[in-house]
Amino acid sequence: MSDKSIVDQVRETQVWKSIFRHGPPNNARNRAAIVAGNVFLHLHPIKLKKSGVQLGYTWCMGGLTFFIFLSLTVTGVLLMFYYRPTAEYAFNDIVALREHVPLGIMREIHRWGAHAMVITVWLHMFRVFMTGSYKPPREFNWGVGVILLVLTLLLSFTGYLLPWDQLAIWAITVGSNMAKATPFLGHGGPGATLAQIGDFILVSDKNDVRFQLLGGRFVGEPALLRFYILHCVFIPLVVGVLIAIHFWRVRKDGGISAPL
Amino acid sequence: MKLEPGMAFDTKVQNKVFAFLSILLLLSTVWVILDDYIRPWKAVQIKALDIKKEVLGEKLKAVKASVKPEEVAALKKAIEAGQKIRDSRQAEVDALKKELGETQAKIYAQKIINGADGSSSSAMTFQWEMKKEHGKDAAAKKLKGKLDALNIKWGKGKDYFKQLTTDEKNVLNAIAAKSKELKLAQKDYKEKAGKLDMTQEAYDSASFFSDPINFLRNAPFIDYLDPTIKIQQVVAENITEDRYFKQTEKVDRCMTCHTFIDKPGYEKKDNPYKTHPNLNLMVGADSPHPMKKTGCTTCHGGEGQRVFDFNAAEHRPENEKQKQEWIAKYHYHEGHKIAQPIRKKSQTEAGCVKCHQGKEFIPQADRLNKGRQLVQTYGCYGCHKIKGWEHLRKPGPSLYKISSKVSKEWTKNWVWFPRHFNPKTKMPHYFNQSNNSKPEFLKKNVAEVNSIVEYLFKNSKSFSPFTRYNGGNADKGKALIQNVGCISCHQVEGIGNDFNKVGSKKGPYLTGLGSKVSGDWLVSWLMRPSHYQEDTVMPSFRLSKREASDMTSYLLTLKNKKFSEMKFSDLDRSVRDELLLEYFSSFDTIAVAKTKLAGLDDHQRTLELGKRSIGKFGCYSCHNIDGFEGRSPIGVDLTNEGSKPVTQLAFGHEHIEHKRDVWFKNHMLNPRRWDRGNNKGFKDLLRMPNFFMSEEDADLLTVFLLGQNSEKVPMAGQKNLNEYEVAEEKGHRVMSKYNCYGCHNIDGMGGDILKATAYADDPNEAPPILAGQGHRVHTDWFYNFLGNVHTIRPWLKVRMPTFNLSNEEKNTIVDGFRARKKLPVFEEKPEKVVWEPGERAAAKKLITEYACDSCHTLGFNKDEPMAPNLHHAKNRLRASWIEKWLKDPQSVMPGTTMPNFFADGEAQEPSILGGSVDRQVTALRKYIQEIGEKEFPEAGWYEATGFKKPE
Amino acid sequence: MEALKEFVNILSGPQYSFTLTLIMFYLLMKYYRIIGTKKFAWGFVILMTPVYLWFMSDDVFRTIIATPDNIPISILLFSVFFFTWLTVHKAAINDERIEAGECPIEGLPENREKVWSWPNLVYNELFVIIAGTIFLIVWAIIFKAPLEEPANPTWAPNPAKAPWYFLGLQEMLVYFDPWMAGVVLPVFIIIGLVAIPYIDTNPKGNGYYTFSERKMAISCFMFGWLVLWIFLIIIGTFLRGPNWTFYGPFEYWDFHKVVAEANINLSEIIWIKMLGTTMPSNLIVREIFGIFVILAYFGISGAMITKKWGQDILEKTGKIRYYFFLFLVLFMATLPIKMYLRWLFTLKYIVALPEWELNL
Amino acid sequence: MSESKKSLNRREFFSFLAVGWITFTAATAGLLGLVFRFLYPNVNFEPEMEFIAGIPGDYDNGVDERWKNGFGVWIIKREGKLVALSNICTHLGCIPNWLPGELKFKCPCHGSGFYPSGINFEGPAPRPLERFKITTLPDGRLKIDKTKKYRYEKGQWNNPDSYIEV
Repeated sequence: MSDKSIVDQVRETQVWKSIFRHGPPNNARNRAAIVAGNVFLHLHPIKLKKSGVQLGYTWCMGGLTFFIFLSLTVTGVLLMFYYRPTAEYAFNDIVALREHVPLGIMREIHRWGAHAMVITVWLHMFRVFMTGSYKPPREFNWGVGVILLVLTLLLSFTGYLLPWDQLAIWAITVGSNMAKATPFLGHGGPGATLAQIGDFILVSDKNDVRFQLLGGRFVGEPALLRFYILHCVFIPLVVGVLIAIHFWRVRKDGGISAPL
Repeated sequence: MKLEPGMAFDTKVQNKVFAFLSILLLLSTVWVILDDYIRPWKAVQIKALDIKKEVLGEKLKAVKASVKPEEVAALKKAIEAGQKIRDSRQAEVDALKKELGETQAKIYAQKIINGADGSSSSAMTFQWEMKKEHGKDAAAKKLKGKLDALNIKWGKGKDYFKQLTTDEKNVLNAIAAKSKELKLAQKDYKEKAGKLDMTQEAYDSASFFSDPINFLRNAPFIDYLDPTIKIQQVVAENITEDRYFKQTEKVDRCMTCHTFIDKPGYEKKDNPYKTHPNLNLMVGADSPHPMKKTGCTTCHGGEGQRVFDFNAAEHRPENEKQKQEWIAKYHYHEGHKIAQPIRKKSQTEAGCVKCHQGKEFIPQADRLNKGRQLVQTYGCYGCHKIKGWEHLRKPGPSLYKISSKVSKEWTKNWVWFPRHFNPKTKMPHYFNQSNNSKPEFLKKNVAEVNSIVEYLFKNSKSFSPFTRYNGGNADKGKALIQNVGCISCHQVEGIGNDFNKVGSKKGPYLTGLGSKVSGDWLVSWLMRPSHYQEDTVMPSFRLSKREASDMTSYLLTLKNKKFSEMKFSDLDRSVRDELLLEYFSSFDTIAVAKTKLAGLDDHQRTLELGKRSIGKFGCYSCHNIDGFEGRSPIGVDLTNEGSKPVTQLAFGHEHIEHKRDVWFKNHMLNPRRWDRGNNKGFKDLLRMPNFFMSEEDADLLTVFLLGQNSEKVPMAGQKNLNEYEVAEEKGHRVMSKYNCYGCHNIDGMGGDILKATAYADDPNEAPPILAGQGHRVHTDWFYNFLGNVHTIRPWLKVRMPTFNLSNEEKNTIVDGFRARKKLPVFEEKPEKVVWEPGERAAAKKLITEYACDSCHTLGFNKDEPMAPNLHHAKNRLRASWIEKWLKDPQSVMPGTTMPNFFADGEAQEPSILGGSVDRQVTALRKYIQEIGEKEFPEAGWYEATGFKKPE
Repeated sequence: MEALKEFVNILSGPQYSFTLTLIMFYLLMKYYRIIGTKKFAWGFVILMTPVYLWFMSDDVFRTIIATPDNIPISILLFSVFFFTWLTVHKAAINDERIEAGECPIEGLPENREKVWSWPNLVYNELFVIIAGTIFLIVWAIIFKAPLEEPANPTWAPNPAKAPWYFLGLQEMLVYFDPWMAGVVLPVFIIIGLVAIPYIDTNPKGNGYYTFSERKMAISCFMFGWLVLWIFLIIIGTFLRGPNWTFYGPFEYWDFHKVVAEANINLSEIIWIKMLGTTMPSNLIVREIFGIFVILAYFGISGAMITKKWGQDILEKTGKIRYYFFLFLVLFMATLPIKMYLRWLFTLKYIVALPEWELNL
Repeated sequence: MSESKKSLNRREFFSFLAVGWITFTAATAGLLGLVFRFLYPNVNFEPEMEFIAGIPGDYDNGVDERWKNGFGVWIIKREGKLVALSNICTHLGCIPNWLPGELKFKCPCHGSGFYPSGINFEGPAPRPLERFKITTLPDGRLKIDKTKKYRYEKGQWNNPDSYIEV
């Protein structure tokens, strides 16, 4: 046995060194290297103002939101193994997730996580407003944040339909009914009656925005598929891109805000 | 404490926080694992194994008792002996084994050679064919030569291979022969004591705890490998779950906990370990509803997919007691928002309906059938549309000629509260109920009743009885009523309790007739009911005037003095006008309404209110009333009532459970209860009348209503009636309409009258049981009989009446009986009986020997007949039935006095026709056909023979 | 006790509870320094805990609160209480310091010091992740996700509610037509939110909690966030039952509860009630008063506000910013104004043009 | 710094961190293990592995194909034995065809051929077809259990569960 400890021996192997290009983070050089050299950690600055790490100031609501988003992605992908977005199977599969699929709380984690994410996003916005962090130079990033908030609500809303129970379709019916009141674009909205050429009705229940959203006149199987695609692919992609922008701009706009 | 520069927190503290949080995370992970792993259904399956062990233990005991230990010992000894013999031949076996090894090696080698040759040959053949096809004859010829050579070689090889395998087989047989004795002994043991071993083995392995491997197989994380404790499920065939947009497969996992539901032997165990109580009908693999095909929730309802614990499946207790038991045992609570919980046990039969459509009565669904019977009895279908019940006639009597039957005063008092007159009436009660007994409402009701009766009598057609009542003998009449068959439809006051057993409800309870109708009307009605009401189902008993007068005389003694002394309040004209104004002003102003009212004279006003009131209460739904033809009934459509969302049932302020079945039951018991505590105006009051139902009836009707639901089953999953069953059902409906079931027990159904003591004691005095009637009689005879009823059994006091049947109805009945036996419409009747030599003489001898003439009138004696006249038999009975009947009368009609001359397949008269049952029966049948060949009776036959002419 | 419950039920009615919320909001803004003290917070907790327990002892209230899908709203409620207090607390301290001529806490040199991300920030993030995981796992184990009957388009559950985060909007539907509550208002909320940084030119208060330096911005935002968003969600979730009828927290959700719904339009009030004539057939003439009221609201009251309070801001921020801001504030105020008009005068629509699906 | 003090410091430094990391790793491993388990469904909807195949009298000598499509089993009666033969080719898992004219099973994928006994004789198949467990129930019906397989080359065809004598 050499007098070096096993930990040190491991640290000196070629494999270890090929992965971690720095020593233990107990000095300035390595602390910088670990953050700069790791693809996940390099989202962070190497150093930041002390107020930026104080929970009392930041509440960590943004970070928590991102974490929940990641959890939702993971649980969501796992749920997709057992879920078929069709009128025949959607409900049965949800029952299966509860009754006999292993790790029976997967759906619960996903659902409650979705609710939690809405709350954390709101609180994040609240905090950012209260510390005036939208002020120059962060105006644009605030705007991105607002869009992300809207997308979070839409993610949650589109996922609400997928269990395909009474709660789901009627919540979506109530929610999507508002789309039919869109001025000029929904058949129940102001101006819809004006959009008519003779007998040819431009805005009716079979061609307005709600129809476009649902793929039908009411919440049926096409709507289920659409909401599934929106929920699992489209909105997450957009959110992912916007999150990248959001984080990038946090760094570029000077990190977490602090008194000038 | 001073921190390092560049540090915001003390790392040591943070490490502690990290350690703390990680421990919490680990704990919650453990919690997840346990939460996921520990599922109540697993405990049920583990306990099931114990119960299985218990049952197997009993079985083992029984098997042990059946096999003697000394016998087992002897068998075992025989095996040992066999083994010894086998061992003594070890050297020979070794030699054979060596030989076998050599042969097998050769087989192996030859297999490879043959394989190569065979596949080369196939390939070459293909090439040769191709060459030849493409005209390359030269190359083909060359190839053919090679191919032939190869095939010869291959053929030899195959032959050699066959020889080798034969050798191998011989050697194997030789080896086997060496242990012949052992095999025999083993076989013997297996046959005689093998069951013991099997049972013992099953018993030993039947506990979860007996095998440590069980724990490993069911351990967390690795319980996917090959668990012994697992969810069981059945995917029903052709029966689907309605997902409104689509149909989806029905998956039932009930058997995960109901482990032995399809296994006999657990009948005495407690749930969930109990065997299904009716394996022959349900669940059993050979029953019409096998579990793997029908599933469980198809009939029972409930969350079949859900298996977590007792509550997940949404069981429902039968009563409060069971509920409390369940709460103690399973922490029972009802789930939230469940589409169809498990039906209460007493309501399970509601689940039959969705698959068994198009049939009035579903065999074995007793409660449901009783419920449906009640729908007919109470006439629910009169006011409520129910799909599939449209063919029924209006439940109440026609009121077209009411004025000639009863008096105005009587009618008013009757409508006001029918039970005052007839305590068993089916007519429901509209007035003086819980929601309209306030004085101001009563006043208005009185005005309405006055007007209704006024309207009815004004619009009544005139009718005069075709004969007059000149008095009769009440005692004779009473006896006639008892005997002639009235009691199969009516209960009659003063006719003893005996007849109440029959419990007839088809016709009204006959009471107080003397205070209701006139003698003239009654005589006329009894003699010819259709004279008064053309479409009545009341049949004619072909009564003579004398008989009818006697019966009338008895019925008129039944008087309701109290009722006839009642005086109905006079019409209060101001109340009437007030009500009319209310009607008139519903769409017009008061002024217009007043003008309208002023335009009517006093009588017109009464009639107007009468008409409107009849419309309001829906009297026309049950009775034919002039002026209301074609009006649709007033009640709610009940076709899908059982699926009505609970929120759409008005519970009012009643403090009862908000559940569908509870609402139904309470609605039956008192339909007006929902108005309690409501401040409603007169015209908004609930109108459904009170039937004074018993709790039992209300329960049964609840089952019926729950069955009327919108659950859909695909055609392939439903019971589809075939042509026979359709014809049978049609026939049944006609027979039900005319209450044939009142007198006749038809293939096990009906025969209420048989319950009366007189008939129960002597079935021979009762109306005949119609078992296999479709097989018994010729269809044309049957048809003619129904149109022209005549006496077949002259000794009977009870009479087959003449019904008011249309030709179509007669045909339907006949066809229904035919379809029950799945027979062709016609069975050929021989024009001329062809005798074999000596057969006729033998037949005549048999008639004498078996003393047929002692009962049947054949032209041999002059006694009062005790059995049907055999001269009619040829045209009436099918030949094949006669033979069947002769061979075993009891099996055709239990309780018949016809003796069996051929019991146990042996003729009682062995000397005739060689004692052959078949030949004797055939001869008798031929004789019966022959004597019926003549036009019977020939003119002058009675006179010539001196026989009594039947009426 | 029953009488008290009855009183709470009445008090929870939208008109009273909204007014109460308004008053509480005013008190929060006015006395934030007192509210922001720890003493007050503890006092509040000590005072409210028995009240909460009392509420929870009621079966009806508990059923509603414990419905799994309503758990997030409870969590939201508690976190909003806590975090609002936290901001107020921090702002109060900072404001005191600023008045004393000191810098805010966040501006202290020791807080401006640069620290290493590793381990300070990364470690904290790990803690949050672990704590979040634990929280989600425990939540998921204790409360099952709801699942009702399979989707059935032939009958709707009563009440049919949107997801809880949209219940504020659904509650607005009581007072506005869908095109307003469901489309225009949300769109303006989003536009307004995005526009905040461009309207608010106040350079102060960037990077620290303060109230006194950003009174206008914070009160406007908090009003919209707490009073018009959170409060309406709570009403919509807990206090709206079948048929979207109001039920007090202790009131059983009786399907047959009937409430008077006799709302009338402004045009009907004026033409029929006040002028005693029939309604003109020309739509514009018929609704002329309503249209005038709307224009007047945005025009005249806008001008008056500008004259009285707005000159200062107008000068500081410029015309476009100012008028856009004014419009947003006035627009936001339409909601409470409409609510009060409904409660006080049973007013249905100010402008009622169902012919054009255009009701205001 | 003395040796002892250093090691003490290290132990102190290590203790909470080590506890933290070990428990954290354990918890993460537990959660990942659950995810691993998550991918094994507890129930499935494929044809059952056990089925009842009527009574022995239902079968004539030769190859019976009635259970081939539903359950992937040939019932073969020859030489007084009834066996349940798998219809999975031992080469690459295709489904061979029964050619009644040639009295052999022929796999369409790579041409393996099998005798009616299940023994391979041509083509690339390395070993005979497999037999499934076949037993008689107390009521005389046959039960076939596809979870238990018997392979010729391992000598398992002598196992009394691999055939029924008729």
